[in-house]
Amino acid sequence: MPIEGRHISYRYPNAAGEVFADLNFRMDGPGFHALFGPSGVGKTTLAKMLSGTIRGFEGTIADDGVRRVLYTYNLERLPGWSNVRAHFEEIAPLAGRRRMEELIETFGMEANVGSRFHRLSLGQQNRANLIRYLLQDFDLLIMDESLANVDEFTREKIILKVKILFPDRCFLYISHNVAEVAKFCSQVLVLRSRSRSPQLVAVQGCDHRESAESDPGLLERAMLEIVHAA
Amino acid sequence: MPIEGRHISYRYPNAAGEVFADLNFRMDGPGFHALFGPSGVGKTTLAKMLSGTIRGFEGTIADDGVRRVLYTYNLERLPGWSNVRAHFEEIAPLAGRRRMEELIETFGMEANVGSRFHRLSLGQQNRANLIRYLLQDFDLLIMDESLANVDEFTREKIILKVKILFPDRCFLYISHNVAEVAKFCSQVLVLRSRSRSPQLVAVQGCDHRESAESDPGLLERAMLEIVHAA
Amino acid sequence: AQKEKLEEVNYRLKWLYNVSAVGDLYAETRGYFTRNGLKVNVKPGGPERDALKELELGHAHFGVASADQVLRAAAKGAPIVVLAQLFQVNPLHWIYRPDQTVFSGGEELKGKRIGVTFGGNDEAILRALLARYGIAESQVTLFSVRYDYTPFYEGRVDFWPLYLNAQAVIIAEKLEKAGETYAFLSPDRLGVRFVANSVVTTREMVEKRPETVKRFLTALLEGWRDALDPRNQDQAIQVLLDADRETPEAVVRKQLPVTRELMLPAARIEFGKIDAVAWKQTEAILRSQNLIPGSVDVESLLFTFK
Amino acid sequence: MLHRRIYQFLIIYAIGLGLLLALKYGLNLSDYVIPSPDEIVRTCRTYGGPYLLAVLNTLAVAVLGHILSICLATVVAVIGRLTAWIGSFIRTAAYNIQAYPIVAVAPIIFILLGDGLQSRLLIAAMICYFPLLLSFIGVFSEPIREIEHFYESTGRMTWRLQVKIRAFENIQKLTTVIVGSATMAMVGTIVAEFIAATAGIGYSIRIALYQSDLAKILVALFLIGVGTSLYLVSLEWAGNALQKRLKSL
Amino acid sequence: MLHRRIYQFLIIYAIGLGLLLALKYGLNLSDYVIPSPDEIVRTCRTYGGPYLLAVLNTLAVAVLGHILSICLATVVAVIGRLTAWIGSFIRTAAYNIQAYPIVAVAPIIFILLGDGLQSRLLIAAMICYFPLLLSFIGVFSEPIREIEHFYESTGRMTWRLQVKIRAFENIQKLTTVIVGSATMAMVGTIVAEFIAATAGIGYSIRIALYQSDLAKILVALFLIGVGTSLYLVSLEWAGNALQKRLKSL
Ligand SMILES: Nc1ncnc2c1ncn2[C@@H]1O[C@H](COP(=O)(O)OP(=O)(O)OP(=O)(O)O)[C@@H](O)[C@H]1O
Ligand SMILES: Nc1ncnc2c1ncn2[C@@H]1O[C@H](COP(=O)(O)OP(=O)(O)OP(=O)(O)O)[C@@H](O)[C@H]1O
Ligand SMILES: [Mg+2]
Ligand SMILES: [Mg+2]
Repeated sequence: MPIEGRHISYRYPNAAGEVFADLNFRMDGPGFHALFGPSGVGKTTLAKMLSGTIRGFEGTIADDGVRRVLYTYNLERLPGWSNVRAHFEEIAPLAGRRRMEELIETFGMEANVGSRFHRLSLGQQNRANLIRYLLQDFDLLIMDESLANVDEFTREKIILKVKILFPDRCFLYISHNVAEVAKFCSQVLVLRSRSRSPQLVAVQGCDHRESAESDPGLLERAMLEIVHAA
Repeated sequence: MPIEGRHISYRYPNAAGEVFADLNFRMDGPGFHALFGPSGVGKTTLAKMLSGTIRGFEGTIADDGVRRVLYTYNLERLPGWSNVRAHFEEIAPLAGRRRMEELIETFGMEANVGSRFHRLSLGQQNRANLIRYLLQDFDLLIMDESLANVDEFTREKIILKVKILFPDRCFLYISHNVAEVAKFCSQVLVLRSRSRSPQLVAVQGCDHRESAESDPGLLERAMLEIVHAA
Repeated sequence: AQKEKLEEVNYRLKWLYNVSAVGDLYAETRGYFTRNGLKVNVKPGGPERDALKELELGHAHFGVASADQVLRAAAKGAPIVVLAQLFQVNPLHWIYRPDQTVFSGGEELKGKRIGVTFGGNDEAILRALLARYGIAESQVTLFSVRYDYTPFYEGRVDFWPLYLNAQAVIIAEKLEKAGETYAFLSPDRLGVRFVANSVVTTREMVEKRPETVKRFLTALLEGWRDALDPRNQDQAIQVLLDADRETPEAVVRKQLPVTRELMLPAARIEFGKIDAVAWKQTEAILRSQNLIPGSVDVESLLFTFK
Repeated sequence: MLHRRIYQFLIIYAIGLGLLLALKYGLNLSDYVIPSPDEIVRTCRTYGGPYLLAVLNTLAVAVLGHILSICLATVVAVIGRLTAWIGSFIRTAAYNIQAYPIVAVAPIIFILLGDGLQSRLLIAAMICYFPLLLSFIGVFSEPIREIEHFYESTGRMTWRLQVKIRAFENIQKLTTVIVGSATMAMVGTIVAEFIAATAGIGYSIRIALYQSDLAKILVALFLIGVGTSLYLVSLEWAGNALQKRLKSL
Repeated sequence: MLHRRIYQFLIIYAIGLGLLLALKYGLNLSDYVIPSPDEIVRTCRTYGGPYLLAVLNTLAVAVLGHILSICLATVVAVIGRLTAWIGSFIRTAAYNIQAYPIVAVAPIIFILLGDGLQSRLLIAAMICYFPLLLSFIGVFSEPIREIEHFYESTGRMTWRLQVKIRAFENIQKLTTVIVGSATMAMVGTIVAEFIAATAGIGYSIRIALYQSDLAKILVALFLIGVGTSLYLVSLEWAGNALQKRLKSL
């Protein structure tokens, strides 16, 4: 299930300049991919296009076989009337209860799922939100800075676990951390400012997994390539 | 103007466990310091104690000579009735107009200050918010993940510039990026889980400045020390 | 130049412009006041208006008020005097359907369902009637009246209070159209003489500006007499229609003769005559029902120019 | 709290009364226009008891009417929140009905419902529900994206969930309006009694007005003020307790 | 838009009328209880013109009263938003005054203000302002921390800024309430005319009631409905334009 965008141009209503001018990209099949680029370059905009929130742009996005796209971002909140675990239970399929517990553990949230959402620290909120999306049925999950406020150690644990648990799904991870993106992602779509052409360059990441040894040389090369592209 | 906390214990009302139990810390004088630690460990809580938002904890915080503490966090918003520049102009002292322009430029916000806040990307919002705090009068500025959604390149530029512009002020920078904290901060207060004692360990950072060459060895040692401590 | 010499006074009516104010309007629009050197602003009253209060507050110089209002105010020390009495027979009557409600004398009120506005002067009149015929309150059913007639229309109440010269004409027409019969219970004929609307002013006015009062009263009574004169009927109706655009001419045509009948029940009666006996009876009724705190010296209240 | 509301009310009442009396003695008005303190005290002695009972009667109907109107407003707002035709239709209906003065509609209500407790309750609720409705529509039609996004995008959103989310997030505004509208319920009941009933303080006021007895009205207003304050205090207390509970969660 | 509101109103009116007529023929009520269609049409022919003028007259006062009550509610809410004693005092005062039925307070108003346009306007505004007040207090007393934090901690917060921030963030709720309260202004004016004026549709209704003429009342209600709808449509249009402008910023 490749996802492919062609000749995408877009300008926000009432905005001065265009965000995209003839943007092309392609993301192949399942895997943990990244969308990377400087702040304000259009990552969130592109993500919203993929998830169907933004329509009416020029160009096409073809995503045959991608039935269900979910978009999650770091400012989302859970309702306040019950604790986090109760919310999880409400939205997790019964069959997914074991997976739920597994995620809670990996995400380091055992001690906190008994709290209401608004009592959690920022990083805990990030994690609680992401867990509920992972309990859903999706083909592509776009995580827009979903772990931005989580510490690196926990983040790594989470990413590795996600790759193991959902090997056949497609993820698009938006993050500002070069090292992380280079190390864990399979394809890294580097979005660059409008003035540069092409506006998007794809770099191969290391797609590091728990089982495998990581090659520091490869990682460094990938990082350099990404930084250079951006 | 050292800032010193002694024997601080705190439990949120209605919360099960304590956040701090006999926490001690000391931060010396002006400089760019960091507060680091895993998500949920109590960084925001401590910051709120320093800024006076949370009171009624056990223990004392002595901050003689620190007249004015400002606390800023990454979810703040600017009002929507005028564009970002107009807001800046409203809250910047006339004498500070040059500084304002300088900050806008360093922060890479020239193209965006003409927009309303809600039309900015997340990282742009972070930056716009931080700029207005830097235009204020303060002795200690606590930045709680203030640049969490900004890309690394811009973030570095910002930190270096801030250190040049405000050499005599004290900053407490909360971030989840080990490398960044180790490289740019002077003292790194590493907050650890309640189970460990002492709950807070201070590590010396590299306090890198634009003018100076950075020593990769030193940086690596600092990073290791921090990771180890956390 | 002529106008500048006119003395301006305010005259507050009891109710909205309607047939009960025909003489007041007639005097105003046909120059009776002007001829007497007065410029009179005839202001309509209303449910929340009280001419007596306005007299005291100085907003009005003359006013129309019902006798129970006058006596109540006098009992509480309001410095007012009565100049003239508009109705010789109180227009307040009760309508009923003679084919459904057998009624030929006061005693027959017993066992009936009677509409009454609690607190209104129809309550005082009804209670006086009951007292007069020795009927205890438990022997009748009193029905609290609102401003819509549905309970009467639906036959749930036997007697419904209304003003004979105003609403009665309209209601009667509706019943006639539906082919129903109707008749009116007249308290006056049953021996309860409860005074209705009167022209009042303050004691201060009659003492300090007797000339003004005299000229006002002269013009007013003259206007009334002419308005009620059958020969001036068309002019009088026109004056009313000009002031009150909400009532159709056909209705007004029927209302005027009824009004005349109540104001000038016999040929020899002079318009505006103050019926001291009726006033005393009214005072007695109010006192017996504890509606005024003490007795009122009626004689000193009723003013006549010597 | 109780204490405060009541003595604040007393201050307000005293100011109002003081003004009236100042006017009386300033302009040398008779007891008919503005009653003397003496008469007010006397009226209070005579009518204080029965009027108190009347106020309690009214208060009971007001509480019922208040509950009714909260339900009514919730239902209308939940439907009116929809952007579809039916939502706008319901809003139009709600607004238009409200635009009719109750005095004009009352005869029709009486024809339809007779003049029992029902009519009284309906009139009270109609007067009280509209302010509630306005706030409810405001609250229920404004999305809370950060919370709703998940349910929308996973196809889990139901109208009940949406209403729950929006109500929960705006709980403070809603309690403010519900508490405040208690006074409208009181007014509504009094007006209903004024035009229809033969009991309750509204009925007493009507009689006092016919008799132009301001002393009685002042006594009635005093008791209404006390009664309303008590009702408000209890609602406020309940509202605070609720919010405290929700916050402590 | 205009189109929609008006025909929705027509549908509602038709439903109401249909119900009444169904009742009439169902229960075989005579023409004086519920007028025949014929009579309604006749009344409309005769009184449609003058009543339309009366409604326009009323509408003009209602607009004034509406503006007045928006100002009033803003002032009271801005003070009542304070947590200090004065805030709670103002709220108590506002609530208690509202708890008094206008009919009971009207005599006092007339004593104090006489019978000009002032009294009418004041009564209209008093009836209309309370629903506004409730929402305004709700909106103005709830802090918006993410925005206010900066101004609070830099000592820049003024009450005007605070009000501005909260009003701006809640602009949708506020416009909903302001638009909706237009109908209350209309009602308030009609009630004021009902008890005090010699012009306007409220006065006509009073006379129609006095004449027990339901046909006239039905015509009046129709015209009031049309008038109110038009006013609502214009306000809604203005509100939408405002919000669109703010959003496009
Ligand atoms: N609603 C909007 N109206 C106008 N311009 C917008 C709007 N939203 C975003 N923009 C602009 O479009 C550009 C891309 O925004 P977008 O949010 O996609 O950036 P981003 O890559 O996600 O940045 P960040 O990493 O800071 O989140 C930015 O310059 C931003 O100012
Ligand atoms: N209002 C609250 N009530 C109860 N517990 C709270 C409250 N706020 C925070 N906590 C808990 O206190 C602990 C410390 O929270 P704090 O926000 O200080 O963490 P943090 O170090 O800033 O984390 P992060 O990096 O995720 O922002 C967390 O475990 C959190 O769940
Ligand atoms: Mg973004
Ligand atoms: Mg934090």
